[in-house]
Amino acid sequence: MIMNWVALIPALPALSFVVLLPLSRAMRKRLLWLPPSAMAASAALSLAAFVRTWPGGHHEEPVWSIAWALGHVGGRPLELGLALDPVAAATLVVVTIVATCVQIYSLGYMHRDEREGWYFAVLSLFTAAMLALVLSDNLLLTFAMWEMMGLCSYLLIGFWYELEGPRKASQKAFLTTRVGDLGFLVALFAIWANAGTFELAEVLHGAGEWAPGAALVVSLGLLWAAMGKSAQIPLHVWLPDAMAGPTPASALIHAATMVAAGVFVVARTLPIFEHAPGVLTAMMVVGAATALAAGLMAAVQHDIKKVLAYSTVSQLGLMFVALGAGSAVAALFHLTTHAFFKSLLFLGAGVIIHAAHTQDMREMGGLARHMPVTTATFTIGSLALAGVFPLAGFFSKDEIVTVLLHEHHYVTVGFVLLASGLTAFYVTRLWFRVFSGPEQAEELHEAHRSMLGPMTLLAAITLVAGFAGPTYAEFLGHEGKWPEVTVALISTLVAAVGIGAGWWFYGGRSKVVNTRVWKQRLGYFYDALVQKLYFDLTYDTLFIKGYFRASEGASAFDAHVVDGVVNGAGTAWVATANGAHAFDQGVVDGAVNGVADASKGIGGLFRRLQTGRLQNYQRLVVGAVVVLMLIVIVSRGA
Amino acid sequence: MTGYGLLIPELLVLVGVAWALFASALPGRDRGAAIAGAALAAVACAAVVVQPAGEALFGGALAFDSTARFARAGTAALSAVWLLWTAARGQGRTREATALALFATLGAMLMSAATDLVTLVLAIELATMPAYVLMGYRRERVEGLEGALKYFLLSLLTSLVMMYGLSFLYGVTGTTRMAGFDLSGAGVLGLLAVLLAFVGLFAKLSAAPFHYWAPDAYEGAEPWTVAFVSTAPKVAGAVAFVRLLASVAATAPVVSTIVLVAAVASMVLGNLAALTQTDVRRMMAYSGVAHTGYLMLAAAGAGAAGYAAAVFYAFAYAVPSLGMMLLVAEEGVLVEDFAGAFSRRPAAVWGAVVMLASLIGIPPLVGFFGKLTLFQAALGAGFAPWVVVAVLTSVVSAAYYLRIVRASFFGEPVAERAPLAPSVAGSVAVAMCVGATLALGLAAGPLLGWLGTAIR
Amino acid sequence: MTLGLEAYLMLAALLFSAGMYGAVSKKGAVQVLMSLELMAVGVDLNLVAFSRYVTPVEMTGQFFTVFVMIVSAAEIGLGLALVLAIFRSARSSEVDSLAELKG
Amino acid sequence: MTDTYTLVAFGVLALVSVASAVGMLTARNVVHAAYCLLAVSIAAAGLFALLEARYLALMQVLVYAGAVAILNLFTIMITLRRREDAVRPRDFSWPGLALAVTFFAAVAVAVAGGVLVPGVEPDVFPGVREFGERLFEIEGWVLPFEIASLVLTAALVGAVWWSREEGER
Amino acid sequence: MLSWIVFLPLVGVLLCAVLPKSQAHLAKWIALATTAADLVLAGIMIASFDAASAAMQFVTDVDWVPQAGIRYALGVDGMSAPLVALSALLTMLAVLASWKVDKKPAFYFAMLLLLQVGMNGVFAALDFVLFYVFWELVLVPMYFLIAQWGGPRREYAAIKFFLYTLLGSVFMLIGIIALRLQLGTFSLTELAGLGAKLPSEVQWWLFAAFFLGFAVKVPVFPLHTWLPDAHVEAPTAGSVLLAGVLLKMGTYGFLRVSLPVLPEGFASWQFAIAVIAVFSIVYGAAVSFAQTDVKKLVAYSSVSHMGFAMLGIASGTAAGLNGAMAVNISHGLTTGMLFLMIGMVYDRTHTRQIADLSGLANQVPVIAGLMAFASFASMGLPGLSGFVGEFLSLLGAWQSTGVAAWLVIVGVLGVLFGAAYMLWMLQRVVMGQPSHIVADQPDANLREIVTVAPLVALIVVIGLNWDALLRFTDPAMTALAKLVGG
Repeated sequence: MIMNWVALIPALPALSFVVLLPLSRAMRKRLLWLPPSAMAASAALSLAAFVRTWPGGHHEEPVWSIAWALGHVGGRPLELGLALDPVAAATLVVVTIVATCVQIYSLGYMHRDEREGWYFAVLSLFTAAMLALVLSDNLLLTFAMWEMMGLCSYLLIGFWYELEGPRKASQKAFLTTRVGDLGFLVALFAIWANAGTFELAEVLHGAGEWAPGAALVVSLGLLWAAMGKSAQIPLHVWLPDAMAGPTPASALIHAATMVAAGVFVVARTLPIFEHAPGVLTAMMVVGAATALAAGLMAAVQHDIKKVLAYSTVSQLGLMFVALGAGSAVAALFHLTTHAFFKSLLFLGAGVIIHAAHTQDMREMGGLARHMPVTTATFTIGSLALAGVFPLAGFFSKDEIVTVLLHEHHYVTVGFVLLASGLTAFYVTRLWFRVFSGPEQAEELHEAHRSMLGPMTLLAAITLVAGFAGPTYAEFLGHEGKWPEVTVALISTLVAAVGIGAGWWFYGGRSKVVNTRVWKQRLGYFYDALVQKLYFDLTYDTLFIKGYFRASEGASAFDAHVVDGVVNGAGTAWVATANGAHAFDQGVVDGAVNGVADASKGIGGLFRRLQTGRLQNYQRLVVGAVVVLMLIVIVSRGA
Repeated sequence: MTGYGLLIPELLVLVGVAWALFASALPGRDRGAAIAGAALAAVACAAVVVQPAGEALFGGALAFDSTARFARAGTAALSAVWLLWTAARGQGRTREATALALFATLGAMLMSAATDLVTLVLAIELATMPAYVLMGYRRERVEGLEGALKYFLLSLLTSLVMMYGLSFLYGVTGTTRMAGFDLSGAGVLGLLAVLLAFVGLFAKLSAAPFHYWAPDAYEGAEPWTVAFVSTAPKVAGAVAFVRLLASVAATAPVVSTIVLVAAVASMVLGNLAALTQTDVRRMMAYSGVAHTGYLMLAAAGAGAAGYAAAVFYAFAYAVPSLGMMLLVAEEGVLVEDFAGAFSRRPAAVWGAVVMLASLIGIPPLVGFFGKLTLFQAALGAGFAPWVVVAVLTSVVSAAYYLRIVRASFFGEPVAERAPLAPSVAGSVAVAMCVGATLALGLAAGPLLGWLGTAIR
Repeated sequence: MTLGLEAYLMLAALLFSAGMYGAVSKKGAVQVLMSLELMAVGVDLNLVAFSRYVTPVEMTGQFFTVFVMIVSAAEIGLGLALVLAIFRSARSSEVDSLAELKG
Repeated sequence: MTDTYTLVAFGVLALVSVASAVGMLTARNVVHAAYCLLAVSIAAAGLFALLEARYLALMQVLVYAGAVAILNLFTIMITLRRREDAVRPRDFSWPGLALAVTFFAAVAVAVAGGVLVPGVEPDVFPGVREFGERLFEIEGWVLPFEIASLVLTAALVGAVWWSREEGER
Repeated sequence: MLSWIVFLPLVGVLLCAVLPKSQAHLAKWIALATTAADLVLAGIMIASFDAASAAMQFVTDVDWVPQAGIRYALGVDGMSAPLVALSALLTMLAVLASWKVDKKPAFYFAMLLLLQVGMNGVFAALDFVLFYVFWELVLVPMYFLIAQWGGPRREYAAIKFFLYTLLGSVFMLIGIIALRLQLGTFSLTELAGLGAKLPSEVQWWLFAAFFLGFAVKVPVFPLHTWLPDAHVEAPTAGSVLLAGVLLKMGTYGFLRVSLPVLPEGFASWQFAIAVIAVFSIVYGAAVSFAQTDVKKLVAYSSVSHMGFAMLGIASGTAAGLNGAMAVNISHGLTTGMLFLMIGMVYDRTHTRQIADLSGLANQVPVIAGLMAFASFASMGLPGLSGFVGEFLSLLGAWQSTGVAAWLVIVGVLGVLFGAAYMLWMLQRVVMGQPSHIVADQPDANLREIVTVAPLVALIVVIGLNWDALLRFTDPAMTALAKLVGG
């Protein structure tokens, strides 16, 4: 049965972008209802698609697929295609739900901004690109959508381009992710060289017979690209700065979708990585390091959105660890749960910022009393993040820990637990700073219904989603099982320790907490964290300033040296001409004229008949004749 | 129409001379003489074109092969154009100039057909004698006369050297008919004879290192007389040069090396010196030297294709440079005089652009095809490095030719110049040159075909 | 020793070279002209010698000489005319020399 | 094998011609130089006679010795305004001499080394009569003759033009 | 048909020339009519072009100078058809863009049309001498366009442009003649097969001669220094055509002559070209990053983009060659559009200094939007035409045996640097607060939008459906790749 309506899922949001693009600002404002409704329709279709692919499980043919030829190169067709298989169906649902919530939320959040139309257009384009990536069964299409998302994140981060901050952040984001994309390009070239096609199924199928180094190159390339997109160390620097964009955009892009795309693509192409085991371990190391470092940095941030940003980086680190351990399911499940509660937290943060008119947590406090719904939903989100029992976070994190234990990566388990503890700590720190303690802002009031609705929906899902773990695994074709009791106990203990520490430092206090006392005690370790481990500093001086100087040098070199050299040849020719001319006028002529002038004595009349210049010409002519004669005779004679 | 009918074009030119000499008695005086001369020259050119190639006359002294016919037609056409211009723009008493020009044309036409040493010498003298007078035509201008004197003495010296060489050539081979030269057995004397003979021809074509007379003579003379002297005899000169070269090259290979040396020297020296000139006459003199260099590069190739290319190139050079010199006569001799010319006479300046482009070798003009066939012959003879020199120097030539274009388009007119009296015939003459540069470019086929490969 | 062709050729060459020396070094136009005449004589002698020894019957050399003589005579005549023309125009243009003339 | 008479005659004439040539070059006074040139012409005429070119000898005497020499003197006289103008400063030039000597040496070497094919000696040399007949044969020299006449006319026109008084339209 | 496409503008030139001084303003209408007619003809040609066959189509072949073996032969195949269409399109847009030219308009539009004759002719010529004739013919009008209507240093830039290209093309002339002597024909189609017979030593020298001729035009480092001057000083229409079409004559020369005729020559030079190409990419991007004049920035960006085309050519594989053709076409569209936008900004603000311009987005949103679009297209964003060329060139280079893998990786860096200077320009010019110069400037009028619209459409169409272009170029390029053994 032809399910071509599946193609509508990405097409609808794309359509709303195309409709909104040519319109004027006023017209866009009137059509503001279009993007969210398109998104909702797409969500409905995704659910329908999910139902149609139920019970899922692992089998060869995708439920639905469509392919079309993009071009012919060297006679071979270059095909692009979409396919619906369990992994795609599940992720579609997650993405569309979160996107719909964000769009509805944004109606309230952005309504005062006069370029609101443009915001919704780009948001829809972004979602279309993400959905197309999820459905894509062709690596070239994946790459295309990958870069399209990069563009949309550039436009969204730089939405308020009048200000210096967003402008710099958007450029930094685009360029850093593009550094990652170079890896993707190289991977594509290697795949085309070896497999001759970008069709995912064929590529995975043939991965075994590739040339020796090829699998390594491809997997390294894909890893590097995923690190760029999912902001892993050392390419994570752009995500915290990306908070300069509108919060709902950050919620969608930097929590649920784009950053997750890296994990999604690696999960899709995991069979290739199996042919290059070294890369898997590398991925695990990167994941673990990022989880820990980001967690530490999140603990010292004062900007609420930056805390959440670093928390996302840390959670993505965990997903990379899961992928490194070879379990795509654990990573995807964590990706799903994380999408829900992190977007919830971001939307909540949006409300908090609106209420407190600041992003700096030190100027917030006592919001709990005035914003009950926000506090409730935010608390559910925080607890889920911390990994507290009934919530989704707990189950997905435990699954990662169980996979690690199963694969005997005990060192990594230590890292993960430490990171979870840290997560719990900075979540509670955030909670207490924002909700408890003295109120520092006047008339705190609850957000508008349209903003709270999505948050409550997401909170509800976060409550329920945890229990869907095993069914989720079976849906994807892996045998699903509940995490062992021991693992559950350990992780709850770790969470409790984290929350306890958080409460001890920041909880139950009347006045604003000062952290100066801790700064002395931790000393330069604290400063390092505040300086974001000097990554930004080194990148600025090393790469950015270095590139400026290099290009200044190249431009000067080009303008003076290369130009000079090539022009020089021309001017040299003219110079010799002038030289010869001067010689001809001065020397040859002068000598003879000199003689003529000397003889002026015999009256000006004869001067007229003087043949000064002529003499030298005749001499030159006769001289030439004689020389030629000598040449002829000598050559003949010899 | 064989037999002496072949000489009709020459006779027509002779009638032109007579008319010019008796102009004061005939209607139109100076102007009439010039117009009549132009008409007769044009008819002569047509007659040559119409006549089929005839057999040699006067016991082999004159050969009417296709190369000779090409040169005779070309010379007649060039002088017709020049005479037309003189009729329109010539100031003062120009009937003697007309007579002398027609004498020179006659000499050139005979020169291109001469296959006998004696006839050749006499024809060369007949062609160059009037040139001396034309160079110093304005009696009252002493500088003009001085220039003519220098030109005369140097030219006489070189022609005496040539005659001395030809005397040895006759002595060694025993005959004056060019066809019969066999210098293989003659040893050093034969080579010497050839060398001395070519010195004269080099000087006539103003090839380096015998070109010294040209810049001073051109600078001293009236631009409109220089126009004739520097272009009309060139085609015939090239034919004579090529004919003599063909007759001796087979048995005296050293001559092609001599010609090659002179060719490269001319190209480099000519272009180099022209770069720094501010007087357009001196610039055109040096450019003449350079183009003679290109022409001799092909001739040095000592192949039938080389000879044909050389003669065709001489014509491809003569036509645009005649047009340019006539423009110089109208606009003024210094490059600055051309400043702002475009605002005054756009059509004329466009003509100048076309002609200069052809001299540079920009397609699809006649100059390009000249250079193309020329390089083809030279490369065929294995002169690849010299062709590279030729190619580089022609780029240099673009530099100084463009100075005129730049001045006329973008220069600010220095002094307020009285606008030139509009004259139909004058601009028609220039227009004919421009038209020929364009048309012959596109119709290079038949022209090259006509030239064919007469000279082996 | 037989009075052969070489002797005449040597003599002709000598005259020609002498004439060339004059042409190259003399200051005055008239003197240069005269040197050129000398060179012409050398050429004529050369031709006649060849005619006598190489083609005595056809006498080609002699005809060649005749025409060379005619041509060089014409040239020299023209040259002198030019010298006189310069002389006349220079004299009229050089006012100061005119004064000398009166003195 | 030539008889002594021609030998002696050649010696004398050669000597005279070379001496007067040198005389012309070294003469301080321009007029003396003209006379020397006249002497060379006459000697040349003699040589022509020796070389069985009697008609040419006559032509040489008439044209060169006669007309041209007179013309030379005539021009010198006109351009000399004062007696002492005739005396020109020493204008000996070493480079000129060097060039001339090397030229002569080169030609001499060439002539010595040259392979000259002498024609067969007729018992009687063609005289002026054959010269006259041959001159106007169609296959002969009538074409050069015609061209020569044109050259003379052209020279005439040029000379007249240059010497014409200004002002006459 | 082709003869009409090539020589129709000549009719326009004559009409402009004969225009009386008073009606000089009519010149632009004549120009528009002729270029529009030419575009229609080109459109018909493209439509009725049989993409399947790699052979020459619409061929006219008649004697021109039989003695020298020169023929008047025109024809297009998969490689030249799109280029002819591009030239026809860009010239019409150039005419539209120079609507406000008031200094000697008749002369200006006559030169523009003469330029089109040359450009169409080069791509349609099948006889090498005819190719050379059109190649040189292009020099004269472009010289006048720069020298007469250019910026402050126009004369210097014009002379430099003229002499540089002349120097290169003159070496090409030697190559042409040498080929004629060695292989006995000027016809490009015949030459394609014959070249292989030549000894590799000769091929090496001939390739060097042609390399010099074409490299000056592409331009390739170090022969590129004429480009920034010529671009900065040329009027908008001049820069559009200079970048849009003239640069393509260089790469077209490689694809039509150097590769098919001299395969061994190409093999010996392959690595060197690849190195130069990659260096041009990175060098061009680095230098343009530091430019203060936005037009110079785009000029240097052309050096970088054409570096990709050269890399595609150096690869010798079907993908690489298709990539080179894609870069040719898409660079023509994107850089042409960029220059048109810069022209619009210059018409309003009379400055091109990046420092003076800022905040276009708020003041003139349409122009800012289009400029951003063009920048992203030229940055090689997938979905737009820029990506097609760069991706296929790099892909082909990676596959090719002649090009080392590390070179491709450096080339891929070029993609990053490309994004860097474009974004850096966008950030300073389009974003931020409107500077006092930009303040209260009118937004794009209808004419300007119509000028740019076809380019936007083509960029998107080719970006989304690569076959729109590859349908033409693939058969020709596959055949060429086999010939070169890529």
